[in-house]
Amino acid sequence: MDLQYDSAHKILRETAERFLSEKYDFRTFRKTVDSDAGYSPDVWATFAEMGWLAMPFSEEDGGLGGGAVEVAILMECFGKNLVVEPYLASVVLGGGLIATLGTPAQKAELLGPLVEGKTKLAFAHDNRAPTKATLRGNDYVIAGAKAAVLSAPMADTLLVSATLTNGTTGVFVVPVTSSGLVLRPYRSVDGNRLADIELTDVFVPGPALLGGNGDATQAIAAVIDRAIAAMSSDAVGAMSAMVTQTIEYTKMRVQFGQPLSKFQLLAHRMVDMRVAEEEARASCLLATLSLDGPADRRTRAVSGAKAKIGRNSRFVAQQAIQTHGAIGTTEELPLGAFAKRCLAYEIMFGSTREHLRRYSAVIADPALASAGLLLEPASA
Amino acid sequence: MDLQYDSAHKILRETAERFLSEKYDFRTFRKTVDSDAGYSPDVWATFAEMGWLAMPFSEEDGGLGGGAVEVAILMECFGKNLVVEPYLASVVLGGGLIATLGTPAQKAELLGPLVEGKTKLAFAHDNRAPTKATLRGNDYVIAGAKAAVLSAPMADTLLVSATLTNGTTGVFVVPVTSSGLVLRPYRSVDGNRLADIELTDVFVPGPALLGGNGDATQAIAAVIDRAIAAMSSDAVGAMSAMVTQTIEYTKMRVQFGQPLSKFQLLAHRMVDMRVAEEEARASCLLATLSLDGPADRRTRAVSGAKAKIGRNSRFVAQQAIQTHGAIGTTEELPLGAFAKRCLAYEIMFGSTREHLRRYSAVIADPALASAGLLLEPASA
Amino acid sequence: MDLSLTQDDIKFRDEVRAFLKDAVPPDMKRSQALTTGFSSEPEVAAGFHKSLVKKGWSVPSWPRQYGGTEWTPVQSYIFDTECARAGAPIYNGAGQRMVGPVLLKYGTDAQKQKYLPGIVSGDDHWAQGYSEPGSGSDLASLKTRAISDGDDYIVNGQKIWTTFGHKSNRLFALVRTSTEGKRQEGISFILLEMNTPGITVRPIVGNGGDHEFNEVFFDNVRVPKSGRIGEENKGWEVAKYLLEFERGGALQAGRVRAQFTKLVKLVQARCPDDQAVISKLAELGTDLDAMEMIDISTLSALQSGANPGPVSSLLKLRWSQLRQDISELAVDAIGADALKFIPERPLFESLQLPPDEEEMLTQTPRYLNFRAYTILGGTSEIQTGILAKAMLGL
Amino acid sequence: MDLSLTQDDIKFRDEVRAFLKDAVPPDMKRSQALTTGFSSEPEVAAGFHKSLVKKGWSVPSWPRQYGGTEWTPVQSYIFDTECARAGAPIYNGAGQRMVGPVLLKYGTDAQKQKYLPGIVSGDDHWAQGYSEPGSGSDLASLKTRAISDGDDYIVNGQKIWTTFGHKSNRLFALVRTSTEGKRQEGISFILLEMNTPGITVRPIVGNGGDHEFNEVFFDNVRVPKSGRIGEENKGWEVAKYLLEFERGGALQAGRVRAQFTKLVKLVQARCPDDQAVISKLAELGTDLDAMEMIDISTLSALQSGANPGPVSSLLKLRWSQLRQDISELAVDAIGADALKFIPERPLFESLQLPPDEEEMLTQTPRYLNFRAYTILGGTSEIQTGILAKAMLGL
Repeated sequence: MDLQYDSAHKILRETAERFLSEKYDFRTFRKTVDSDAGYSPDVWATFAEMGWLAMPFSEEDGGLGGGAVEVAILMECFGKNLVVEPYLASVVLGGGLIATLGTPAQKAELLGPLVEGKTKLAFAHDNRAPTKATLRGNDYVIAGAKAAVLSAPMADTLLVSATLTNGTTGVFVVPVTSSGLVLRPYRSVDGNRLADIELTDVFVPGPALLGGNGDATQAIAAVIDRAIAAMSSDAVGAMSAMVTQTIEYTKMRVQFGQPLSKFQLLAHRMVDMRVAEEEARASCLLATLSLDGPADRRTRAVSGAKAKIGRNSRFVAQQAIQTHGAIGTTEELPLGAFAKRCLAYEIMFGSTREHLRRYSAVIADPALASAGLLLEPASA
Repeated sequence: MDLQYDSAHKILRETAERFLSEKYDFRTFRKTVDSDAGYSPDVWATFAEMGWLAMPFSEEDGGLGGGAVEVAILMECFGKNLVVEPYLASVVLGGGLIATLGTPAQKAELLGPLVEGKTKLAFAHDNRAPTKATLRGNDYVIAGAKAAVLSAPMADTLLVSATLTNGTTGVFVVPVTSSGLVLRPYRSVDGNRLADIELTDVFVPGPALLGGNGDATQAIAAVIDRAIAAMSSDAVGAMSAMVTQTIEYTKMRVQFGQPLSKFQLLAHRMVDMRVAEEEARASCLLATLSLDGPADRRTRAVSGAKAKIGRNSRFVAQQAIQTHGAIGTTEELPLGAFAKRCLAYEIMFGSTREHLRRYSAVIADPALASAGLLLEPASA
Repeated sequence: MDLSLTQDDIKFRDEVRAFLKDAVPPDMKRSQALTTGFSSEPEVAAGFHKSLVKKGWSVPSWPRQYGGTEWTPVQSYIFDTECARAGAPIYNGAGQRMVGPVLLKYGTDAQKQKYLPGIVSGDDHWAQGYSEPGSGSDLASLKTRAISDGDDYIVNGQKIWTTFGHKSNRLFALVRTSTEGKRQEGISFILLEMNTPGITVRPIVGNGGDHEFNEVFFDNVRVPKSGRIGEENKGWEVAKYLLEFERGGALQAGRVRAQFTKLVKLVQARCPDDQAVISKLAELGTDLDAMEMIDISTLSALQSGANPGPVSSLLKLRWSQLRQDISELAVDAIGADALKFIPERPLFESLQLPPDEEEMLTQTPRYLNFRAYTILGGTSEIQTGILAKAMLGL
Repeated sequence: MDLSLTQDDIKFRDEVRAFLKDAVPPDMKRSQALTTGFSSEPEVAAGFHKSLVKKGWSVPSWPRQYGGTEWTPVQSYIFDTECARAGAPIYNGAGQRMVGPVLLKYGTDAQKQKYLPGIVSGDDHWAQGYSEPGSGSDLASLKTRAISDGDDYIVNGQKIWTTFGHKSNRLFALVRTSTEGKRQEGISFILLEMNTPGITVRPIVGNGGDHEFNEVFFDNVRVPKSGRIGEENKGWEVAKYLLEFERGGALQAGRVRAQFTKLVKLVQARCPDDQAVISKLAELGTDLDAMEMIDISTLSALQSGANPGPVSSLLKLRWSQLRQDISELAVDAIGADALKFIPERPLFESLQLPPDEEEMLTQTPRYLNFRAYTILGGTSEIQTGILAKAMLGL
């Protein structure tokens, strides 16, 4: 058992924090959100240079061999600095699917350009209408509709899940320029870009199916859990920023002759906020460290984190706003953007309630409910 | 629309408060709870003298013609003073059933001694096992089992609900001394007495069936709603005492050089407690004034009050204890008894959750959900 | 004691309903339903105001001689409740509910003649200049300076949270006319024309995307002393009188119930089997019933001439919390649909979708904007502090 | 970074499990399961203590030379967790966890020789005399007076919240030996025999019906100065050192998880379809997971020699809240069965019912008693105040 960050972790965090605090301030965030592209090509190129796009991939796949902890460190920094670059969709989800499911040839073809910042991916999974892939000659024909595909508007390539004729699920590599593919882009409440997608007889060649013909359902679930853990780190970063900014604000803001921070009510409230943040951080770390473990443990940790951080982040956001007073209810401060980021976190990839239900289902097994979090050694 | 208490109401309240604060202090409560009888025959006799046992019955039935408001005023005083006399079971439930269902002869026979304090009633309704009444000659034979019958241990006469052979429900007058009747008395968490009851072929004469052969289901539901409203007033009285005692305690208790009441955190908490009490009082008044109105309105008001007061009283009890500190967690102060009284309130006659569900069911009708609380004139 | 309306009240209610049927046509109702801020856009409210003027109901709370109706408290309550049920616009009440009552109590005859008719007719749009960036809850610390210069004041400084300042032609403001003595004793209450040279307005966009509030800057703005209400340096008394109207003001159960009713329908349409949502919905229903009973008790006390006590802060605490809770549960009820965000305003212009899809798009902005309910008009912390004194004797 | 135990840890855990299998026989487990107060009855705990003595584990946190085990932090955590899983008695830790560490740090050799063996063997039962009726959170305001009289002190005054004072033979207490200077500077830390003339004990019954706490009165009680720990008037330093053990003390996740696991089973048995309860149960599960992760992070820091920071107050806040929440949901889960109340104690003597019925009768007393968790050992308000300084710099 070891929960201490090592020096490589610390360097990664410091590097990311320094870069973002210098190059990605609140003005950059607002400019980027309001831009047509919805992300910053320059920043994305720098992410590639820093090696961040290569972080979670194995060295043989051209990556840096980082794990969930390294991704978590980056995501927390992204959350803390309101980064709207499509890291989650492109690297964690898109790249993660390819790394998990892809053949060596597919990995070589797709991960290289991703890591270099030349292409961006998005994962089209939630069905608006049943999505089916039918083999016609050497091609697959995909038809259906997808909802709320994160970062699809800036992606070059979509990974589209579809039901094959044999009833299993496959993931297809589909260029956004494919004929029959229509994107309806829109904004998320936190400034990210989404799209609803319609696929009307979209033809892709046979090798566009990731991996062989094995069912991708388990792999998809694992990658989504990975994305939820990563996104949880992002939310923890946002919470942390809100708490810190609230403390700073109350130290500076004077009413009735003293700083707000001197009012016992507000001091205690801010402790509650910080405690909620620490709980969220702990919950998030549990999810991060459970991604490669047994499935029921992973579900407990990931859905538990989503539910717990959803609840705590809402509490922190609401209290941060209330403590700031009127200015906290506006777009004037970063606070509002953090609050909206946490709201989006609550909604994406299953609501707090849905994950609470998933968590309930696994702890219905008393063996798991009674099991502490420490694990038997892997070899045991 | 008139929610002002008139002078008769005010006199009733003042009389009750004066009598109880003089004659029914915390020591009396503890002595009474620990006595074998579980109530005080002297106090009960005084209740009869004061006319309180006659309060809700019509003048022709030998009562004072008071309504739900008068009962509510008394019950709030009882709650505020930890009265454990069996008023709810005997007068509101028992007497209420007889007044609603009984024939003139039954009323004359049963209400007179009740009002004079000579007999006490209890209503055995919740089944532990199905309870059936079968006509055998001129007698009914009752068999079954009842759970948690309030004040049964001190009752002379039980009113027992049972299913008749035709499937309808009837209420039977059963002396506690009846052969085949077994009481297993126990204490409630708030010091009241309950009993589980077994009925093994208990014979009662035909006229022991209250009223005619009409189904008593609606009447029972109405009387139970009346009891819930009355008990809600009791809970509001208990809440009020807890809030007041907490405020007084914090004004007197000095820590770190100043009274606790000067700590902003505690001052604000006590406002929240008082507000919760005022909400509970309002909710209770709604229930009280809805008892004679349309059924869906009555359900909304009564179940709404039970759920709302259950929630608010728990909040008040917990905060009162926390604010008192260690002494609040003991039996040394009345506070603990009030907290337990509110806990018993939450549990009896359907939990907070059950009433919330009942409330949900009625407001699923949008016409009711959108209707305000003010009513059309009765003649309209 | 009873909860029944009288036959006369029912007659009045039916008259109000008949009026609203014509005064709130479907497109106005849609505009209002797609409003995610606190007040309606002035151009929407103006249409409604016109109907009120025609009916003689545009300033009901005023005395009859100035155009009021002298309704009983119950009638006023019925009117507000029916407006909420009908989805009538919520017109900015700075004229009718704030500066009007102040003029009626403290204004000279000349001031009344000059300003009241424009409020009655709706020709004048008033904005409020109370808060400053450094003076929120602690209003008496305000710094905007008015220096005497003959018959005028020269005003310099800055106000904030000026609702519809960008769409108003008049402003009432608190300014500092003296820096001596207690802070409260150097404040005056003045009226300004928004087009006076030296006034600039900067928009403040709410977190839900709506522009209602503004900052107003005063750079050597010349204001005639004839526009001062009450004596110089006695503005604090006037201000407190006005805040009674802003803070205690209306009994809100009608509006909250209208919001709650929409949520009941939303839950039935969107997640009728989600016990967690249903259960929370029922809790909010019981909260609302309790609050409405406190409203009605207050009304009953007013009706019978009794003093309702320090209830206005209690009601503000509760209705602001409830409006937030309802908006929050609405976001929970619609699940993933809460993610989509349309930044353009007003929504009734930018959207052209089926009604239920349009409604979805209002929920998130409303939840975000409504965080301000527990802050504006006296924060919950301030209200609680008031109650600690008034109700607990602390 | 990982959550895996080492093979050595697993071996140790299995040793603990094997030990507990014998040391906690079924009737002891039942007695503990029917305990509704905070600690086990001393007579139940004594049996367990005997097994610990035999195994050499009765004072594990002490140095080996005094009978301790010098376990690693992880081993201590495993031991505590396994004890909780096994339903082992919770013996009053005033000896091992409070006065023992104080003696080890501040005691003279003579004092160590006199007092430590009785703690190791379990022959001595210690009680704590800190709080007074007027001195709760504000401990330094204590008034119990010790006047010097030759080699003795004459003690007069009163202590409260003395856990098992009625079943202890020794008491450690803070007394005022000087009224000059700062309040903290006139306090001394002394040891007393409970059978000294002039000491009387009055029971205080908790709201759940359990008698654990007492008031202890001192009427001219003569106490030898040889029983003073540390210098005269320097007892505050000793007291603070002890409070670190009381307050920060143990990582509690093991105990809380044992309590939670029982609740999971209770809910499955009693209301498996009640979504409101299930949903709250899941929330508590996520609360517990988060708290256990903070426990483990603290452990990891200790293990690697790093400073875990001001985490003990945070953990106290959370575990006390969680234990209350779990006890509260248990009452909700059993519905009408929560009404019945058996006043006799101990329940393991007064009850003779099927196990599940017996368990029902513990829920309400436990809920009521557990309200004290957020009060005893430093109230949540005090812990929050500590965190405001330590974590927020306020």
